[in-house]
Amino acid sequence: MNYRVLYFASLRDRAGMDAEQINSLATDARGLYHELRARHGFTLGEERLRVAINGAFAPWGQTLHEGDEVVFIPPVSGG
Amino acid sequence: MNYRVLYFASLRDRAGMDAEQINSLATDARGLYHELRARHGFTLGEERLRVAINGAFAPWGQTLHEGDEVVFIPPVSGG
Amino acid sequence: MPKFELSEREIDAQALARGLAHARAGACATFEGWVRDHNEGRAVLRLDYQAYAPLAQSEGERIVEEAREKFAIVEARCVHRAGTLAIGDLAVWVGVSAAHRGAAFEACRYIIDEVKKRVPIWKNEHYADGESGWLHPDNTPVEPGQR
Amino acid sequence: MPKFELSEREIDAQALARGLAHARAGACATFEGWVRDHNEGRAVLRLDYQAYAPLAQSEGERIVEEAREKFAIVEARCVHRAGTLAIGDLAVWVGVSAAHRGAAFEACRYIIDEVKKRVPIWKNEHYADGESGWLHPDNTPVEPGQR
Repeated sequence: MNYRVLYFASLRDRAGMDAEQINSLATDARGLYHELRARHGFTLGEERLRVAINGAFAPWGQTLHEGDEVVFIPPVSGG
Repeated sequence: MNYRVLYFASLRDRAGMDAEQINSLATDARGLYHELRARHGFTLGEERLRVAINGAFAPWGQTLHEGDEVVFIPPVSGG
Repeated sequence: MPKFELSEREIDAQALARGLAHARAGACATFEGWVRDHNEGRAVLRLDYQAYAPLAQSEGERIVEEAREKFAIVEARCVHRAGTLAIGDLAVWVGVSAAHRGAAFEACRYIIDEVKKRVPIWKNEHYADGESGWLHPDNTPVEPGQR
Repeated sequence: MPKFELSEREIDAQALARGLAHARAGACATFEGWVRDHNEGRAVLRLDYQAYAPLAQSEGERIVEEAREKFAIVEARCVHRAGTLAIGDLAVWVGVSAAHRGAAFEACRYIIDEVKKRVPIWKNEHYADGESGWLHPDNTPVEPGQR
Protein backbone atom coordinates (compact mmCIF):
# COMPACT_ATOMS: atom_id res chain seq x y z
CA MET A 1 0.00 0.00 0.00
CA ASN A 2 1.01 3.62 -0.41
CA TYR A 3 1.68 5.77 2.60
CA ARG A 4 2.98 9.28 3.08
CA VAL A 5 5.61 9.55 5.80
CA LEU A 6 6.71 12.87 7.34
CA TYR A 7 10.03 13.24 9.14
CA PHE A 8 10.94 15.64 11.92
CA ALA A 9 14.01 16.54 13.98
CA SER A 10 16.71 13.86 14.10
CA LEU A 11 14.69 11.50 11.86
CA ARG A 12 14.53 14.23 9.21
CA ASP A 13 18.29 14.72 9.42
CA ARG A 14 18.94 10.97 9.09
CA ALA A 15 16.47 10.47 6.27
CA GLY A 16 17.75 13.56 4.50
CA MET A 17 14.19 14.56 3.58
CA ASP A 18 11.04 16.10 5.07
CA ALA A 19 8.66 13.54 3.65
CA GLU A 20 8.36 10.62 1.29
CA GLN A 21 5.72 8.55 -0.50
CA ILE A 22 6.33 4.92 0.25
CA ASN A 23 4.96 1.72 -1.15
CA SER A 24 5.15 -0.92 1.54
CA LEU A 25 3.85 -4.32 2.52
CA ALA A 26 3.64 -3.17 6.15
CA THR A 27 0.09 -3.09 7.52
CA ASP A 28 0.77 -1.14 10.72
CA ALA A 29 3.09 1.62 11.91
CA ARG A 30 5.38 -0.84 13.69
CA GLY A 31 6.06 -2.78 10.51
CA LEU A 32 6.50 0.42 8.54
CA TYR A 33 8.98 1.86 11.04
CA HIS A 34 11.07 -1.31 10.99
CA GLU A 35 11.28 -1.07 7.22
CA LEU A 36 12.18 2.63 7.24
CA ARG A 37 14.64 2.23 10.10
CA ALA A 38 16.57 -0.32 8.09
CA ARG A 39 16.48 1.86 4.98
CA HIS A 40 17.53 5.17 6.62
CA GLY A 41 19.62 3.93 9.54
CA PHE A 42 17.46 5.52 12.25
CA THR A 43 18.96 5.01 15.69
CA LEU A 44 15.86 5.76 17.77
CA GLY A 45 14.06 2.62 18.93
CA GLU A 46 10.31 2.21 18.89
CA GLU A 47 10.20 2.79 22.67
CA ARG A 48 11.52 6.35 22.17
CA LEU A 49 8.96 7.27 19.55
CA ARG A 50 5.23 7.90 19.33
CA VAL A 51 3.17 7.41 16.19
CA ALA A 52 0.68 9.76 14.58
CA ILE A 53 -1.64 8.64 11.79
CA ASN A 54 -3.49 11.30 9.77
CA GLY A 55 -2.65 13.97 12.34
CA ALA A 56 -3.64 12.12 15.52
CA PHE A 57 -1.64 10.03 17.96
CA ALA A 58 -2.27 6.32 17.36
CA PRO A 59 -1.10 2.96 18.71
CA TRP A 60 1.81 1.23 16.97
CA GLY A 61 -0.42 -1.67 16.05
CA GLN A 62 -3.20 0.34 14.38
CA THR A 63 -3.99 -0.98 10.90
CA LEU A 64 -2.86 1.38 8.12
CA HIS A 65 -4.96 2.23 5.10
CA GLU A 66 -4.09 3.30 1.60
CA GLY A 67 -2.94 6.93 1.55
CA ASP A 68 -2.49 7.30 5.32
CA GLU A 69 -0.10 9.98 6.55
CA VAL A 70 2.23 8.41 9.09
CA VAL A 71 4.58 10.33 11.39
CA PHE A 72 7.06 8.91 13.86
CA ILE A 73 7.38 11.43 16.67
CA PRO A 74 10.82 11.66 18.28
CA PRO A 75 11.06 12.84 21.92
CA VAL A 76 9.73 16.41 21.83
CA SER A 77 11.60 19.43 23.16
CA GLY A 78 9.40 22.48 22.82
CA GLY A 79 9.14 25.18 25.46
CA MET B 1 6.50 59.48 77.99
CA ASN B 2 5.47 60.79 74.59
CA TYR B 3 4.80 58.43 71.72
CA ARG B 4 3.50 58.91 68.22
CA VAL B 5 0.86 56.32 67.26
CA LEU B 6 -0.28 55.71 63.67
CA TYR B 7 -3.58 54.02 62.86
CA PHE B 8 -4.49 51.99 59.80
CA ALA B 9 -7.55 50.22 58.41
CA SER B 10 -10.22 49.36 60.99
CA LEU B 11 -8.20 50.90 63.85
CA ARG B 12 -8.09 54.18 61.92
CA ASP B 13 -11.85 54.08 61.41
CA ARG B 14 -12.46 53.40 65.10
CA ALA B 15 -10.01 56.01 66.34
CA GLY B 16 -11.33 58.52 63.82
CA MET B 17 -7.80 59.73 63.09
CA ASP B 18 -4.65 58.71 61.17
CA ALA B 19 -2.24 59.40 64.02
CA GLU B 20 -1.94 60.92 67.44
CA GLN B 21 0.70 62.11 69.88
CA ILE B 22 0.14 60.42 73.19
CA ASN B 23 1.53 60.97 76.66
CA SER B 24 1.38 57.66 78.48
CA LEU B 25 2.74 55.83 81.50
CA ALA B 26 2.96 52.63 79.43
CA THR B 27 6.51 51.37 78.94
CA ASP B 28 5.82 48.79 76.24
CA ALA B 29 3.49 48.33 73.26
CA ARG B 30 1.25 45.95 75.20
CA GLY B 31 0.54 48.50 77.91
CA LEU B 32 0.08 51.24 75.35
CA TYR B 33 -2.41 49.18 73.33
CA HIS B 34 -4.47 48.37 76.42
CA GLU B 35 -4.71 52.06 77.18
CA LEU B 36 -5.64 53.01 73.60
CA ARG B 37 -8.06 50.13 73.25
CA ALA B 38 -10.00 51.38 76.25
CA ARG B 39 -9.93 54.94 74.96
CA HIS B 40 -11.02 54.25 71.35
CA GLY B 41 -13.07 51.09 71.80
CA PHE B 42 -10.88 48.93 69.52
CA THR B 43 -12.37 45.45 69.12
CA LEU B 44 -9.25 43.68 67.82
CA GLY B 45 -7.43 41.72 70.52
CA GLU B 46 -3.64 41.71 70.91
CA GLU B 47 -3.54 38.23 69.34
CA ARG B 48 -4.90 39.63 66.06
CA LEU B 49 -2.36 42.43 65.83
CA ARG B 50 1.35 42.85 65.26
CA VAL B 51 3.40 45.76 66.55
CA ALA B 52 5.86 47.96 64.69
CA ILE B 53 8.15 50.37 66.50
CA ASN B 54 9.93 53.02 64.45
CA GLY B 55 9.09 51.27 61.21
CA ALA B 56 10.16 47.72 62.13
CA PHE B 57 8.20 44.79 63.51
CA ALA B 58 8.87 44.40 67.25
CA PRO B 59 7.73 42.19 70.14
CA TRP B 60 4.81 43.38 72.28
CA GLY B 61 7.07 43.53 75.32
CA GLN B 62 9.81 45.70 73.79
CA THR B 63 10.58 48.73 75.98
CA LEU B 64 9.41 51.99 74.46
CA HIS B 65 11.50 55.15 74.41
CA GLU B 66 10.57 58.83 74.33
CA GLY B 67 9.39 59.82 70.87
CA ASP B 68 8.97 56.27 69.51
CA GLU B 69 6.58 55.77 66.60
CA VAL B 70 4.28 52.87 67.46
CA VAL B 71 1.93 51.15 65.02
CA PHE B 72 -0.52 48.36 65.77
CA ILE B 73 -0.84 46.33 62.59
CA PRO B 74 -4.30 44.80 61.96
CA PRO B 75 -4.51 41.62 59.86
CA VAL B 76 -3.23 42.64 56.43
CA SER B 77 -5.14 42.14 53.18
CA GLY B 78 -2.96 43.30 50.31
CA GLY B 79 -2.68 41.49 47.01
CA MET C 1 16.51 49.79 42.07
CA PRO C 2 14.13 48.60 44.80
CA LYS C 3 12.84 45.04 44.35
CA PHE C 4 9.56 45.96 45.99
CA GLU C 5 7.61 49.10 45.31
CA LEU C 6 4.37 50.67 46.53
CA SER C 7 2.93 52.66 43.67
CA GLU C 8 0.25 55.35 43.55
CA ARG C 9 0.31 55.14 39.77
CA GLU C 10 -0.75 52.49 37.27
CA ILE C 11 1.63 49.52 37.14
CA ASP C 12 3.47 49.07 33.81
CA ALA C 13 3.66 45.29 33.67
CA GLN C 14 5.44 45.20 30.33
CA ALA C 15 8.26 47.49 31.47
CA LEU C 16 8.63 45.48 34.66
CA ALA C 17 8.85 42.20 32.76
CA ARG C 18 11.55 43.63 30.48
CA GLY C 19 13.57 44.43 33.60
CA LEU C 20 13.77 40.71 34.43
CA ALA C 21 15.47 39.77 31.15
CA HIS C 22 18.91 38.18 31.30
CA ALA C 23 20.78 36.00 28.79
CA ARG C 24 21.00 33.17 31.33
CA ALA C 25 17.29 33.35 32.17
CA GLY C 26 15.21 30.77 30.31
CA ALA C 27 12.01 31.13 32.31
CA CYS C 28 9.87 33.98 33.57
CA ALA C 29 6.83 33.51 35.80
CA THR C 30 4.57 36.44 36.59
CA PHE C 31 1.56 36.93 38.77
CA GLU C 32 -0.98 39.73 38.46
CA GLY C 33 -3.67 40.43 41.04
CA TRP C 34 -6.69 42.13 39.48
CA VAL C 35 -9.61 43.81 41.23
CA ARG C 36 -12.54 41.37 41.04
CA ASP C 37 -16.20 42.32 40.80
CA HIS C 38 -17.14 40.13 43.74
CA ASN C 39 -15.86 38.79 47.06
CA GLU C 40 -17.53 36.30 49.36
CA GLY C 41 -20.69 36.60 47.30
CA ARG C 42 -20.95 40.41 47.47
CA ALA C 43 -20.74 42.66 44.41
CA VAL C 44 -17.66 44.90 44.63
CA LEU C 45 -17.61 48.31 42.91
CA ARG C 46 -14.07 49.47 43.71
CA LEU C 47 -11.51 49.28 46.48
CA ASP C 48 -8.95 51.36 48.30
CA TYR C 49 -5.57 50.17 49.49
CA GLN C 50 -4.11 51.75 52.59
CA ALA C 51 -0.50 51.00 53.49
CA TYR C 52 2.00 51.70 56.23
CA ALA C 53 4.48 52.67 53.56
CA PRO C 54 7.93 52.49 55.23
CA LEU C 55 7.26 49.07 56.74
CA ALA C 56 5.49 47.81 53.60
CA GLN C 57 8.58 48.80 51.63
CA SER C 58 11.08 47.12 53.96
CA GLU C 59 8.98 43.98 54.47
CA GLY C 60 8.37 43.68 50.70
CA GLU C 61 12.11 43.95 50.04
CA ARG C 62 12.76 41.32 52.68
CA ILE C 63 10.32 38.91 51.02
CA VAL C 64 11.93 39.31 47.59
CA GLU C 65 15.34 38.82 49.20
CA GLU C 66 14.11 35.62 50.88
CA ALA C 67 12.88 34.35 47.50
CA ARG C 68 16.35 34.98 46.05
CA GLU C 69 17.90 32.95 48.86
CA LYS C 70 15.43 30.07 48.72
CA PHE C 71 15.18 29.57 44.93
CA ALA C 72 17.69 29.56 42.06
CA ILE C 73 16.39 32.69 40.38
CA VAL C 74 17.96 35.47 38.31
CA GLU C 75 15.73 38.50 38.99
CA ALA C 76 12.56 39.24 40.96
CA ARG C 77 10.36 42.30 41.35
CA CYS C 78 7.07 43.10 43.01
CA VAL C 79 4.94 46.24 42.74
CA HIS C 80 1.79 46.81 44.79
CA ARG C 81 -0.71 49.57 44.16
CA ALA C 82 -1.89 52.03 46.80
CA GLY C 83 -4.94 54.29 46.49
CA THR C 84 -8.30 53.72 44.81
CA LEU C 85 -8.74 51.02 42.16
CA ALA C 86 -11.61 50.02 39.87
CA ILE C 87 -12.73 46.55 38.75
CA GLY C 88 -10.13 45.03 36.45
CA ASP C 89 -7.29 47.26 37.65
CA LEU C 90 -3.91 45.69 38.26
CA ALA C 91 -3.44 45.70 42.06
CA VAL C 92 -0.21 43.76 42.41
CA TRP C 93 2.43 42.45 40.01
CA VAL C 94 5.12 39.86 40.76
CA GLY C 95 7.69 38.73 38.22
CA VAL C 96 10.57 36.27 38.53
CA SER C 97 13.15 35.16 35.97
CA ALA C 98 15.29 32.05 36.39
CA ALA C 99 17.34 29.61 34.35
CA HIS C 100 14.60 26.98 34.79
CA ARG C 101 10.84 27.18 35.20
CA GLY C 102 10.50 25.33 38.51
CA ALA C 103 12.37 28.01 40.46
CA ALA C 104 10.58 30.81 38.61
CA PHE C 105 7.12 29.45 39.48
CA GLU C 106 8.02 28.64 43.07
CA ALA C 107 9.63 32.00 43.80
CA CYS C 108 6.73 33.87 42.18
CA ARG C 109 4.23 31.97 44.29
CA TYR C 110 6.33 32.48 47.42
CA ILE C 111 6.48 36.23 46.92
CA ILE C 112 2.75 36.77 46.39
CA ASP C 113 1.85 34.42 49.26
CA GLU C 114 4.19 36.20 51.69
CA VAL C 115 3.19 39.67 50.50
CA LYS C 116 -0.43 38.84 51.21
CA LYS C 117 0.48 37.46 54.64
CA ARG C 118 3.01 39.98 55.89
CA VAL C 119 3.11 43.32 54.09
CA PRO C 120 1.12 46.05 55.93
CA ILE C 121 -1.36 46.86 53.17
CA TRP C 122 -5.11 46.82 53.75
CA LYS C 123 -7.93 46.48 51.27
CA ASN C 124 -11.18 48.36 51.83
CA GLU C 125 -13.89 47.03 49.53
CA HIS C 126 -16.83 49.16 48.50
CA TYR C 127 -19.92 47.09 47.86
CA ALA C 128 -22.89 47.60 45.58
CA ASP C 129 -25.15 47.84 48.65
CA GLY C 130 -23.34 51.00 49.77
CA GLU C 131 -21.37 49.38 52.58
CA SER C 132 -17.63 49.01 52.75
CA GLY C 133 -15.24 47.07 54.90
CA TRP C 134 -11.65 46.26 55.72
CA LEU C 135 -10.72 42.71 54.89
CA HIS C 136 -8.79 39.92 56.56
CA PRO C 137 -6.07 37.99 54.77
CA ASP C 138 -8.71 35.32 54.08
CA ASN C 139 -10.95 38.01 52.48
CA THR C 140 -13.52 37.90 55.28
CA PRO C 141 -14.40 41.14 57.10
CA VAL C 142 -12.17 42.25 59.97
CA GLU C 143 -15.09 43.01 62.26
CA PRO C 144 -18.11 40.68 62.25
CA GLY C 145 -20.41 43.65 62.80
CA GLN C 146 -19.39 45.09 59.43
CA ARG C 147 -21.65 42.84 57.43
CA MET D 1 -10.19 31.93 18.94
CA PRO D 2 -7.77 29.00 19.31
CA LYS D 3 -6.47 28.52 22.85
CA PHE D 4 -3.16 27.22 21.49
CA GLU D 5 -1.26 28.72 18.62
CA LEU D 6 1.98 28.00 16.78
CA SER D 7 3.37 31.30 15.61
CA GLU D 8 6.02 32.17 13.03
CA ARG D 9 5.94 35.77 14.24
CA GLU D 10 7.00 37.48 17.47
CA ILE D 11 4.63 36.79 20.38
CA ASP D 12 2.78 39.86 21.70
CA ALA D 13 2.63 38.97 25.39
CA GLN D 14 0.81 42.13 26.39
CA ALA D 15 -2.01 41.64 23.90
CA LEU D 16 -2.34 38.01 24.97
CA ALA D 17 -2.53 38.97 28.66
CA ARG D 18 -5.26 41.51 27.90
CA GLY D 19 -7.28 38.71 26.31
CA LEU D 20 -7.43 36.92 29.68
CA ALA D 21 -9.14 39.80 31.47
CA HIS D 22 -12.57 39.21 32.99
CA ALA D 23 -14.43 41.02 35.79
CA ARG D 24 -14.60 37.82 37.84
CA ALA D 25 -10.88 37.09 37.40
CA GLY D 26 -8.79 38.23 40.38
CA ALA D 27 -5.58 36.42 39.46
CA CYS D 28 -3.46 35.99 36.36
CA ALA D 29 -0.40 33.75 36.19
CA THR D 30 1.83 33.79 33.14
CA PHE D 31 4.86 31.85 32.05
CA GLU D 32 7.36 32.92 29.43
CA GLY D 33 10.07 30.66 28.05
CA TRP D 34 13.05 32.66 26.80
CA VAL D 35 15.97 31.43 24.69
CA ARG D 36 18.92 31.02 27.09
CA ASP D 37 22.55 31.54 26.19
CA HIS D 38 23.57 28.14 27.51
CA ASN D 39 22.35 24.57 27.92
CA GLU D 40 24.06 21.72 29.70
CA GLY D 41 27.18 23.81 29.95
CA ARG D 42 27.42 24.67 26.23
CA ALA D 43 27.16 28.20 24.86
CA VAL D 44 24.07 28.54 22.66
CA LEU D 45 23.94 31.12 19.83
CA ARG D 46 20.40 30.61 18.54
CA LEU D 47 17.87 27.86 18.02
CA ASP D 48 15.30 26.63 15.56
CA TYR D 49 11.95 25.12 16.41
CA GLN D 50 10.50 22.54 14.07
CA ALA D 51 6.90 21.44 14.57
CA TYR D 52 4.43 18.95 13.18
CA ALA D 53 1.91 21.75 12.97
CA PRO D 54 -1.52 20.06 12.73
CA LEU D 55 -0.79 17.70 15.61
CA ALA D 56 0.95 20.42 17.66
CA GLN D 57 -2.18 22.55 17.25
CA SER D 58 -4.63 19.83 18.27
CA GLU D 59 -2.49 18.54 21.14
CA GLY D 60 -1.93 22.08 22.43
CA GLU D 61 -5.67 22.75 22.37
CA ARG D 62 -6.28 19.50 24.19
CA ILE D 63 -3.83 20.50 26.95
CA VAL D 64 -5.47 23.88 27.50
CA GLU D 65 -8.87 22.17 27.56
CA GLU D 66 -7.57 19.70 30.18
CA ALA D 67 -6.38 22.62 32.31
CA ARG D 68 -9.86 24.16 32.11
CA GLU D 69 -11.37 20.88 33.31
CA LYS D 70 -8.85 20.30 36.13
CA PHE D 71 -8.64 23.81 37.61
CA ALA D 72 -11.17 26.55 38.41
CA ILE D 73 -9.92 29.02 35.83
CA VAL D 74 -11.53 31.73 33.74
CA GLU D 75 -9.33 31.91 30.61
CA ALA D 76 -6.14 30.24 29.34
CA ARG D 77 -3.98 30.70 26.27
CA CYS D 78 -0.67 29.35 25.04
CA VAL D 79 1.41 30.47 22.06
CA HIS D 80 4.58 28.68 20.95
CA ARG D 81 7.05 30.05 18.42
CA ALA D 82 8.22 28.17 15.36
CA GLY D 83 11.24 29.10 13.23
CA THR D 84 14.59 30.61 14.20
CA LEU D 85 15.04 32.44 17.51
CA ALA D 86 17.89 34.43 19.05
CA ILE D 87 19.05 34.62 22.68
CA GLY D 88 16.43 36.37 24.78
CA ASP D 89 13.58 35.77 22.34
CA LEU D 90 10.22 34.74 23.71
CA ALA D 91 9.79 31.08 22.70
CA VAL D 92 6.59 30.18 24.50
CA TRP D 93 3.93 32.11 26.41
CA VAL D 94 1.28 30.69 28.73
CA GLY D 95 -1.30 32.79 30.53
CA VAL D 96 -4.15 31.81 32.83
CA SER D 97 -6.73 33.96 34.61
CA ALA D 98 -8.84 32.70 37.51
CA ALA D 99 -10.88 33.99 40.42
CA HIS D 100 -8.11 32.89 42.81
CA ARG D 101 -4.36 32.59 42.49
CA GLY D 102 -3.96 28.90 43.38
CA ALA D 103 -5.84 27.73 40.30
CA ALA D 104 -4.10 30.28 38.08
CA PHE D 105 -0.62 29.11 39.13
CA GLU D 106 -1.47 25.42 38.96
CA ALA D 107 -3.12 25.60 35.55
CA CYS D 108 -0.26 27.70 34.14
CA ARG D 109 2.28 25.18 35.40
CA TYR D 110 0.19 22.28 34.09
CA ILE D 111 0.00 23.76 30.61
CA ILE D 112 3.73 24.46 30.20
CA ASP D 113 4.68 21.07 31.69
CA GLU D 114 2.34 19.18 29.36
CA VAL D 115 3.30 21.25 26.32
CA LYS D 116 6.95 20.39 26.91
CA LYS D 117 6.07 16.71 27.32
CA ARG D 118 3.52 16.14 24.59
CA VAL D 119 3.39 18.76 21.85
CA PRO D 120 5.36 17.75 18.72
CA ILE D 121 7.81 20.64 18.64
CA TRP D 122 11.57 20.14 18.50
CA LYS D 123 14.36 22.44 19.46
CA ASN D 124 17.59 22.45 17.48
CA GLU D 125 20.30 24.34 19.34
CA HIS D 126 23.21 25.93 17.54
CA TYR D 127 26.32 26.05 19.68
CA ALA D 128 29.24 28.43 19.78
CA ASP D 129 31.54 25.56 18.70
CA GLY D 130 29.69 25.28 15.38
CA GLU D 131 27.78 22.13 16.21
CA SER D 132 24.04 21.81 16.55
CA GLY D 133 21.69 19.18 17.84
CA TRP D 134 18.13 18.14 18.45
CA LEU D 135 17.22 18.00 22.10
CA HIS D 136 15.35 15.65 24.37
CA PRO D 137 12.63 16.81 26.72
CA ASP D 138 15.27 16.83 29.48
CA ASN D 139 17.49 19.09 27.30
CA THR D 140 20.08 16.40 26.63
CA PRO D 141 20.94 15.52 23.02
CA VAL D 142 18.71 13.02 21.19
CA GLU D 143 21.64 11.02 19.86
CA PRO D 144 24.65 10.40 22.09
CA GLY D 145 26.94 10.66 19.06
CA GLN D 146 25.93 14.29 18.55
CA ARG D 147 28.17 15.62 21.25
